[in-house]
Amino acid sequence: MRTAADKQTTLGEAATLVRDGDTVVAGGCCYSRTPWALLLELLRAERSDLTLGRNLMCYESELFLARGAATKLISSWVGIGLRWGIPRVFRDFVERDPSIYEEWSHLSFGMRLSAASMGLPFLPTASLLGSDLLKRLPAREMRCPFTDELLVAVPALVPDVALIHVHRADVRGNAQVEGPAYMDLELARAAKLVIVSAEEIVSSEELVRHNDRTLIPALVVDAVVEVPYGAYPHECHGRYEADFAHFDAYAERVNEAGVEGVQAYLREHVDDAGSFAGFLDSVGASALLDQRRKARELVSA
Amino acid sequence: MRTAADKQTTLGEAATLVRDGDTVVAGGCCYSRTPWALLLELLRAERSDLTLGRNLMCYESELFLARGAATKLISSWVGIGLRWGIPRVFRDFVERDPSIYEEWSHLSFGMRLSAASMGLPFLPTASLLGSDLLKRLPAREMRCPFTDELLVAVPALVPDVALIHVHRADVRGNAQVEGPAYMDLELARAAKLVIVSAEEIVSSEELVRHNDRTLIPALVVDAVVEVPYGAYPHECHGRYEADFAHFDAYAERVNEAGVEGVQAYLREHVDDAGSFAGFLDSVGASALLDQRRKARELVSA
Amino acid sequence: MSSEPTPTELMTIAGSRLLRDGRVVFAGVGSPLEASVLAKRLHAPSLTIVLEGGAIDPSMLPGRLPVSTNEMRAAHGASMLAGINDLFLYAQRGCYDYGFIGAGQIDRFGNVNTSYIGDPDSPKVRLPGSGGANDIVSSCREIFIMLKHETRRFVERVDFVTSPGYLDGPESRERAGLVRSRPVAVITDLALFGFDEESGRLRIDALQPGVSEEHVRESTGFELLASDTVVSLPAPTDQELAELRWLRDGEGGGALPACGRKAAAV
Amino acid sequence: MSSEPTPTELMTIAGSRLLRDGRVVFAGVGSPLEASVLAKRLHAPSLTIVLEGGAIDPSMLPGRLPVSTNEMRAAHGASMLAGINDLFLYAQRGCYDYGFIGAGQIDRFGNVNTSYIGDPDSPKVRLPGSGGANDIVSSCREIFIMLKHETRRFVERVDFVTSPGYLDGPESRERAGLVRSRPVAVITDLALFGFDEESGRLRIDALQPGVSEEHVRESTGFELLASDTVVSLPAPTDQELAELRWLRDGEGGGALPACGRKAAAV
Repeated sequence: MRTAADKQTTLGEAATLVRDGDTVVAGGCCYSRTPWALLLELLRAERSDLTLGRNLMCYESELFLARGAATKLISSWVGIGLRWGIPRVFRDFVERDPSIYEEWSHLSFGMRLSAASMGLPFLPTASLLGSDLLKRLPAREMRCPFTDELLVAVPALVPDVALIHVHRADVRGNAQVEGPAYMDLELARAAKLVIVSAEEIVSSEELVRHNDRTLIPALVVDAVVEVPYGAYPHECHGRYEADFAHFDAYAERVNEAGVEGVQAYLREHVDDAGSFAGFLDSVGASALLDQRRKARELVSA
Repeated sequence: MRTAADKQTTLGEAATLVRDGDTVVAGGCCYSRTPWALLLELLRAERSDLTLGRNLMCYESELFLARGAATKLISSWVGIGLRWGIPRVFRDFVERDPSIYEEWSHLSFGMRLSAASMGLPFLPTASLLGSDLLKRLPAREMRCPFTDELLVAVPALVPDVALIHVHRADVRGNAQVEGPAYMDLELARAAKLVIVSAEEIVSSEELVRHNDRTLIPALVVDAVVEVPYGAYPHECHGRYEADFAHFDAYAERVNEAGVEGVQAYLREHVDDAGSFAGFLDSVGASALLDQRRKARELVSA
Repeated sequence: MSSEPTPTELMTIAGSRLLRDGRVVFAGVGSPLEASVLAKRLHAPSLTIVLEGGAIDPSMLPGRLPVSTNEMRAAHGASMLAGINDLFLYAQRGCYDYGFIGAGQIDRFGNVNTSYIGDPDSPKVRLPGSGGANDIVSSCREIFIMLKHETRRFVERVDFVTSPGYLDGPESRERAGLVRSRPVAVITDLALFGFDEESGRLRIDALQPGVSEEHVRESTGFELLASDTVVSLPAPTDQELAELRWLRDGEGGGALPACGRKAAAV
Repeated sequence: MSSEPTPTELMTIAGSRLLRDGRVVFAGVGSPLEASVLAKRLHAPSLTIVLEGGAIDPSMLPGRLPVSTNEMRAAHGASMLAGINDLFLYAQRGCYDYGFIGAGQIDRFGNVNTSYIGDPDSPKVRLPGSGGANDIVSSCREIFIMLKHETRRFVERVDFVTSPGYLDGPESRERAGLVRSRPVAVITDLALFGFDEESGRLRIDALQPGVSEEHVRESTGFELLASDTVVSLPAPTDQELAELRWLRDGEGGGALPACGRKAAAV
């Protein structure tokens, strides 16, 4: 029950809430505030047949495809960043079977979540008009009932599961973030099941003291897990910067060995690491603290 | 130009930006964070033929009707609060000519502003269905193009002017509030012209230090006025509570003398006071400080 | 021993008993809010209260209950302060179990009028309006309506449907597209009413202590259905009365033991 | 004296000169962002930059320009951090004067493809996708597109219209409902292009220093229109080059005098 007084759980337990075949949408954006610990836990739990959705998708896309965890992706953009080029394994999968990838524009993807979050079956937008994207999508042109303006109606996207990483939460699931909110609020309200990981669990008294900072209310949250560095190697605003060296190493593996490179990454960081704590151990304290220092610099500069 | 480096101005200057016949929508909600100083300034400037809109309207409705400043109201509710009963002068005006009042539900009013703020000519909602409100409104039933669900489309409301009172702003117009945001963000984005009054003008450096607290960006703001106690006798979250004794005195005048009571209030607080500063002087420092103390109690309790 | 309950107290306490723990209630100010806070304090500690002004899960200060939903007093101790549109859109999303409103005028199908007495084009009385009531009855799953029982308020057909009940019956409600919510109970100082499933008409389910079915019928401007077994509601307990008065007046300290900060805010 | 400008620098500096003071530009990361930051630093101090990740009016740290629009570096010194939907909805509301994007493949009508090379049902190359580009060209008032000039990128007809330019010409664009925005310029390391008003086709307006019109035509996979008077762009100034390199590398301190904190963040 979403009003339960204590929803705190573990990564392992949280992963059992996700069922094979679910549509899972991750919060944050690209390599920012990604619910990385939760995503790795789904891979560790050998979830399969998932549809993975995200507004801008980083290389979790390739991990899920290579592992066979996801059989379909929904997004507006897939990659790490210009610096790392076109993601090779994502390319291979989609070039082999384009039907596994549903491509929206960034806003039209967001409007699908907004529609769901507003309890509406659709929303109109001025995006997608005239594009070839529209021709391949379950969206359709419509006219404004008042002005007759041509618009595009996008259908609500109601994910089975939302995974969201935040800075602070209480055990009831009230969640607060620092820095940009990305599409987390829309996502939390849209999904049927919401799992939140937090850098820290704070008391409800502490959280209430800054109640105008709460982004996500407990009444839409089903489970809360405390995971410091839970977005690492991605960034968490003000806490730690993204670890570009880790991305470089990943990209190098993939450029050398394609999907085998992804498998090697998964073996090392998901299987052999045994747990997210094990993964952080393998990264090492000095790397973590280094990224923390860089983030502090940016906040104070 | 909305990107001007300095948009700071005076109440008097700000009032000249509003033209007779404009649709003016006020921020805050009922007796909370009302742009009272800006509203009184419009009355002082003898603006006329305005359409005044607000989600829940307090007794500014009666001031504008009695003064002849507004000839039409758009809202979902008009009154001060249960304690003060049905607003007598509002009643008199509407009972004489029901066409001066356009009644929406709270959400459908809000969705009109949301539509405008999103750059859309309409939005769908599940409110108003089956009601007699719908029969008298420029809204219409529509069906979802995907699910065929029956919904109500409401047309965008693009105010000519938005008046919004906030806690902090910089001279460029970036605005931050404490406590609830009400519909201020939607309103600021919806309106063609946005005038912000602020308890305090802070430096842009100070504002940027808490940039994830900014509610309204400079790029939609046209003018900024520093007005401490600018919502008084209404409340400003954390700064001062609403002055119920002031409301009681107003209500008593109106209950005794109807529209003449409103005129007396206007003579005293708008005309004789001469300025908002004059109004605050007539209220007296001890009353202001008393309301401030009560607000502090609530924040710290 | 508390003094005798007033009619408003009877109504508020009967309303509070309907709210189950672990649910989310969208409460209007006045008696619905008092009933909700009382329920949370007495038997539904995990009841989440939400208020039109944006406060989610507030803990009011006794003696300083809000007069309006959007003021500081309503935000006190809340877990979150949402924008008003968002607050309502959670309802539209199906996040709220109960919608709990007051009413000016109600008819046999539970339709509520808070807009016009008389012909809307030439009204006898202009009332304050819908506010969020229309939105609440359109989107919250189960609708509770609370009002003082007077013949002039319980009419055959409201002059204006501000907030739809069953309209002309369940079919007309469904035809109108009102599929997200349903009216469940009407609570007055005389009785507790449900709705007849087939006709959508008001049905006496229980009577306030010492009130006769006949008295209820005499105070109602239309023909009431009645349950097969109309029971009498248990009288307010001393605890309920003491808590409610403490909440309202901030005096007396409530019936439950104080426990630090939690005792001051509920 | 700065060293010779690279092709990317030529393109970026030419782009920066198009941005007028007091405007709002929605800039993609990479060269469009660098051009925007450069413009703000040199001739458009009141230019407001907005980034897809939510940052409104950020002041980047030289040497730490963001790689992705949503990271901390992109939020640095911003006046506001909006949600991503909101950030785009400001565009849809008409709040942004310029939309400034990169492109993988472009055709003579300014249509941009960042999705598929080859048949989308059996693609030769799957590209990263639209991201916000489709939204930007649909809603920002004036669209600027910047890309390296290669024959394979300048094609008669893009394989897939991710982000519409003039489609098949101004009429087809209007028929498609694209009435909020219009493509205005394409900036490359070889030339600056406008669009012919009547046909909606790419038109050479100016050449990068030392580049011939013939060379541009040879590097383009379709027939280009040309202005009556094709001019040569002024070469990057030392100041422009020094500032751009300082922004990118964080070294050298820039061409303008430092003035406390303002100098470190631009």
